[in-house]
Amino acid sequence: MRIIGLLIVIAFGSLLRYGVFFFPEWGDPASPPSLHVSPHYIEEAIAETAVPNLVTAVLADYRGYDTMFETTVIFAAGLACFMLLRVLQRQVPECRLYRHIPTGITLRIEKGGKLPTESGSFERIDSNWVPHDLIIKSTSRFITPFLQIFALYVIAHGHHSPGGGFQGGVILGAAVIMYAISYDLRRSIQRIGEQATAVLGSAGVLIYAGTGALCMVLGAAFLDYGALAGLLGVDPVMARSHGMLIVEIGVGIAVSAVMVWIYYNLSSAGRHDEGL
Amino acid sequence: MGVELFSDIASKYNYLGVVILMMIGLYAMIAKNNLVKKIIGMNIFQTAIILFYVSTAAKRGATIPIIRHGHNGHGHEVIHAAEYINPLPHVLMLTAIVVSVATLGVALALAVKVYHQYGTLEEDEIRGQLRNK
Amino acid sequence: MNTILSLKPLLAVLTSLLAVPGIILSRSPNVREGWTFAAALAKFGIVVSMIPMVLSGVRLEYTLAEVLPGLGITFRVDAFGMLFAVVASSLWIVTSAYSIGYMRGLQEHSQTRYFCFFALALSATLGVAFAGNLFTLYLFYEALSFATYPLVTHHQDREARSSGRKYLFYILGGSIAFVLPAMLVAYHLTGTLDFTPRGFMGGIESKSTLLVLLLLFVFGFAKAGIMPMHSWLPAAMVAPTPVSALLHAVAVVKVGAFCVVRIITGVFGTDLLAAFHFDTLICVIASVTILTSSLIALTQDELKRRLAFSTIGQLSYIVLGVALLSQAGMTGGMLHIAMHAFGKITLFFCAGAIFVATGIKHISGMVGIGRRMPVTMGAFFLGSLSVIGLPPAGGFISKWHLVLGTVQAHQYAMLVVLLASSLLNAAYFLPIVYRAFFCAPGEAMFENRIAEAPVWCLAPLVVTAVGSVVLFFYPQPFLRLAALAVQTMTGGG
Amino acid sequence: MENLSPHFPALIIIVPLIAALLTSAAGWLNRRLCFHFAALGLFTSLLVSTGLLASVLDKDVILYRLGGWPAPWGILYRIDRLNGLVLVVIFFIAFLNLIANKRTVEESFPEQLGGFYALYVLFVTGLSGMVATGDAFNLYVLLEISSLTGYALIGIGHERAPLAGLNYLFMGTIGASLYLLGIGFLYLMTGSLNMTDIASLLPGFYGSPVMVLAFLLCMTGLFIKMALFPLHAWLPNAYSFSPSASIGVIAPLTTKVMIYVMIRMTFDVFTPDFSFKMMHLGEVMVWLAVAAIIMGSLFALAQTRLKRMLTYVIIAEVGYMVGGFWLGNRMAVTGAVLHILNDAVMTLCIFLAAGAVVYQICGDDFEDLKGLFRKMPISMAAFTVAALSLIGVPPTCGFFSKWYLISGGIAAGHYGFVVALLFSSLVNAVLFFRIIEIGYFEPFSEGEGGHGVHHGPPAMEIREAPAGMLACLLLAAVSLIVLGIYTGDIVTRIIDLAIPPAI
Repeated sequence: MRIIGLLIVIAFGSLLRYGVFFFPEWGDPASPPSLHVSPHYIEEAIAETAVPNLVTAVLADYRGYDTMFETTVIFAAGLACFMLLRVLQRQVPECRLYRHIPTGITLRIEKGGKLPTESGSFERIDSNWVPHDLIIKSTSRFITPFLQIFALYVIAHGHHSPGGGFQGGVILGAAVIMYAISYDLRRSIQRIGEQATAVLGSAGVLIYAGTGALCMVLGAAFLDYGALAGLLGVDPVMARSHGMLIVEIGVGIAVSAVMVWIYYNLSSAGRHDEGL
Repeated sequence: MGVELFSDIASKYNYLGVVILMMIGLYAMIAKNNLVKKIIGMNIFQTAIILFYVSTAAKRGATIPIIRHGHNGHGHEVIHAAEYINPLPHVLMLTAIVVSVATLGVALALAVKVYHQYGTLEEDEIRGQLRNK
Repeated sequence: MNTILSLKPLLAVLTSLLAVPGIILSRSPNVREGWTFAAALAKFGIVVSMIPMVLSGVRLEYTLAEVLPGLGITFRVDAFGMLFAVVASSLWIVTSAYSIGYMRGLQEHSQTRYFCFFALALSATLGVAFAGNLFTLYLFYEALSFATYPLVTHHQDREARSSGRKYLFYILGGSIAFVLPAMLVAYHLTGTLDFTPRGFMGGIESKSTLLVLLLLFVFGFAKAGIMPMHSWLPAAMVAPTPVSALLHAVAVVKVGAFCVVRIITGVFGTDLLAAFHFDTLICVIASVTILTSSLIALTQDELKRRLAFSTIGQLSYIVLGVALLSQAGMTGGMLHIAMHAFGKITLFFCAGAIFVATGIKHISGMVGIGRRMPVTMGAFFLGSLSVIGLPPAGGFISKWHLVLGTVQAHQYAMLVVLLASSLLNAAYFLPIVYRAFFCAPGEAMFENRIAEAPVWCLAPLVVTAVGSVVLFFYPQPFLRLAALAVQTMTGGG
Repeated sequence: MENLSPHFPALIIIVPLIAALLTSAAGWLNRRLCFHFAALGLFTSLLVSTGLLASVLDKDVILYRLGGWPAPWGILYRIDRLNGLVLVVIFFIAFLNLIANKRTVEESFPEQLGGFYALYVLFVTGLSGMVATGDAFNLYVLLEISSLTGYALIGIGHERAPLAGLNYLFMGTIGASLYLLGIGFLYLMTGSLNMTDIASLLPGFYGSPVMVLAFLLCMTGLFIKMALFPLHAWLPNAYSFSPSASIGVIAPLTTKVMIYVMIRMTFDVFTPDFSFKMMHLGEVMVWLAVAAIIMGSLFALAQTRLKRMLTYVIIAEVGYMVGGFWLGNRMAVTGAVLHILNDAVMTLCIFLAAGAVVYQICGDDFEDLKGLFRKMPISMAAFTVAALSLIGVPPTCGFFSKWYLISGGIAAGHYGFVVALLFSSLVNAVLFFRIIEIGYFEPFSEGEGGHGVHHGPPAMEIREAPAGMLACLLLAAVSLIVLGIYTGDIVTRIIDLAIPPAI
């Protein structure tokens, strides 16, 4: 296998290397990609969409349709992980483990034993010893709000600076994942349940697709945000900018929710217990 | 000839890097025995392609594609295409990155499932188990 | 020659198809058989109603659908097709009656399935008879193969399975591997597949191409049983006897012979064959089959197998006759379709009747049986006369024309073949009759108190036996059709 | 309806997309709605795509600017007769298979209905988007949607399904990445992603090795995706271990849509001039196809399980279409396009029949099929029709596409291809009659108590498949014959006009 692999790689690689000879020079301002389609974006985007961040303008408007499916890809991945891994038929465990939070002692309750009352001083755990690290927990608790605000900023400010729905959504999702890592999965799921992630995931994509469909209902092409001008009370160019913001929010919701969803399933192999 | 080759390499070294990276990924996918290593190889392969696209966006002497003074009074100043790098490949690669993340997620999910089924991620061991059945 | 649009050919094909739902959904066997008869009679009526028009030189045509550009499922009734259709549809009525007697007499299983596929097979047969182009012919030929498969393998046992396999292997293999490519090449070269009275391959110059195509067609239509594509036929004898009768006298093998004749006349055309001297080649192939199969038939002890080998030989008569390309020879070949059908079906009915009444399959067991079953064996005698070609049976007429044809075509070697094979025919049929009537029956015959078969079995075989005698005295309908067909094919000369 | 009809090209993709999202949400809120959302979405799309086909028959080409942006800058949908036809086929098959497998899905994934149906509908969305789009990169995104959902739909099966799914994922990702790289090369040369735009710019680069490389990369990627021999190895395992409900849509559609994409790329992006005349690839490709046909048929002969055997038949069928297409004459290309349509319906029918059998007897070993004609006569009748079509017996549609393919082979003088086709017809006859024989001749093995082999329900309990499944199966079987009879119309009214006149 190794030798076959090596042969394929060498053959394929040298073919590509040969192709590179005929490439335009790197960074050549006269290369076709720099001359054909892109100048229009650079020169006209601000007049047509009022968005200075060209990447956002192209991403969410000129090629907004691609981006809608990009979000769908993420959503599909979430669904796929859910379908592949999630174990819903739960068998009753042999024994349950609880930790007494003030003391850190682990209680082991055999099948049929009496469960501790939900007093708040016990928490359910899944393995004999779950590290209980005050520093990590406190730090992550401290960071989380900042992280979330930063995420919202990245989503909202994508028009003017690097950023946008994907980046912000991932950061937002990372905040939850960090929480799940520093505490445990069970607690994280109590806060943001699986159902919420799944529904939010589809809702996010639905915001995107729905915006597009709304444009269609208003008589323009699908995702032609200019049609929203009447609804938003701005001129068509500005309406494009606003339309992009709406879909970016949708993307943000979808990406953050699905990231969390994927993490839940992947880290616990679909059992949603202790996690990593 | 030698000089030509050298100048060619000098002016396109990033493409060469891309090719090398791509081949590393491909080799890992073909030759590695461990499924997770294959997944890593797959990711390297995809990343190489992303780098290739981003390379095509570059323009000498241009800056990132965010219009300066864009927010105040749009469209008054003349914007020259040569001043900003090409935003399109970046957009495309944002999509490709997302796709590769999604693929990675699904691949890992499948690998987890395989691991639970066979208790190993080494391909030859799995094949051995299948043969013995 | 004028052509008119008419729905009748389509109706004739569809009648038995339309009876299938009725057959499947019928609650009682009597209603089911009622459907079969209704369809058989309706079909016969439609076919017969077309005869006057055909005889007056009109061609009836109907295109069902244009499936490929310039190529449709087209029905066109000409004299030759008509001849075959009359034979098939009239004998279906008789066979249906016989089937009822046989199947009920032996209490066979899955009778509904049997009658259902029987009807399907008849639809396909008429489709072949009325096919207006090679494609339609091929379509119904294949349909017939698949409709008869469950009939051949009716018993669903190990033997049926292996025969069914053999049957499909030869028939399907021949049609897919030989006929289909040949048809495509022909279409590619000429741009048409429509049968014309003088053939449509006239434009092709290359002798080798023509030769290859001809051989592919002749051997590809394996139902015609030309050696070496014949061995499915004896194997298919495991089927219930009415099926064998249908296979050998009416539908399957005649369809094969019919197809070969169509290829010779409608695709290549007599002029083309004569120009390249392919006629002699086909004659030789046919005569080899005739002689070999007759010799093999002599050695068979199982009655149905003997009949099967006899059939292989008789089919080649048809091919031989047409390949002689002489007026009388072609008339004889076509007539032989009808004459042999009546004769052979009688023989099979007799074999079946004997089996129903006594359970005997082998000739050696039939010594003295004529005294117990005089009607059956009398009919058997008439049938064998017809197949041998002796008066007063219809077979004489066709054989007479064939012999005349060899003389007309100056193919004296073929004359010898014909006469020799007639002697062989006599040699394998007459001893059966002789021993049945004139030898003393064995002990077993008395013990089992054997009597005639049930009347449902008996009546049809009497009808067909009488039919073949009547055809000797009154062959006009078939003779006129055949003569008309030959006239159009050879250009009125 | 009046004001919606210009939006048809977008609607065929948007409706199932939104349906998938609603289905997924419904999975958490009200599980009974899932099926209805999915079915409604696909049915609407079926209607819309039919309408689209009807209007494209008069209008030649319908363009739709997504986001309202003109061509090279925005994404353009381009519906012509050819993909109009393919779209109808996609939705027809997806809808029929969905209805047929309602029961099996409910029994296999009672808790995850929403997830399954959402994946299913997304998969179809991806495929239809690939077919409709006029943008090379958009195609990649949609390709990945259908692939990702496809991996999941396959991976949720049992036995070796996850491993097979993972292997499929590796191969599929390489394929898609190669395609992406090829598009990257094209972008580097032309600066454009719109197919028509690229095609208009390419003539300047006809001699360039980069262009040749781009072509080869795209094609290799697509060949992997369509499982062309020798890149087929992922297919049999992936298809044979997946649930009936997913395979019923994946098997008929994936390879066929990939072949359509190949046709689209060669015609609309690289132009027939370049693809056929300058690449000199035709001969090689046809021989590869011949190898695919022969090897697929031979491997199929060696199998002892029904579904697995069918997967090898699919590989052979891919050879039919690829070979026919690369013969490059009008007849053969017509045949290849026609076969996309016919083979999709045939594969649907045969997999539905196999699905019905597997559902009822819980196994697909040849041994399990004994006596089935008696137990499930209607399913087996439909199976027989599909088998006849795969063998190529008139008047089923399989015969007519084979007719065109062989005619094309004869016209091109490529007798190897002709022989391969005939060979595969004969092998198919052997394959299917072997099964029919087992079902017809061998008595049902009355499972006397507990002999270990028979793991399904006892013989007495085996009955016909559920009514819904049976109805869809019969509809598929009947459509095989209807398609066959209307071949003439389909060819003259749609396919003939869809193939560029240059061929």
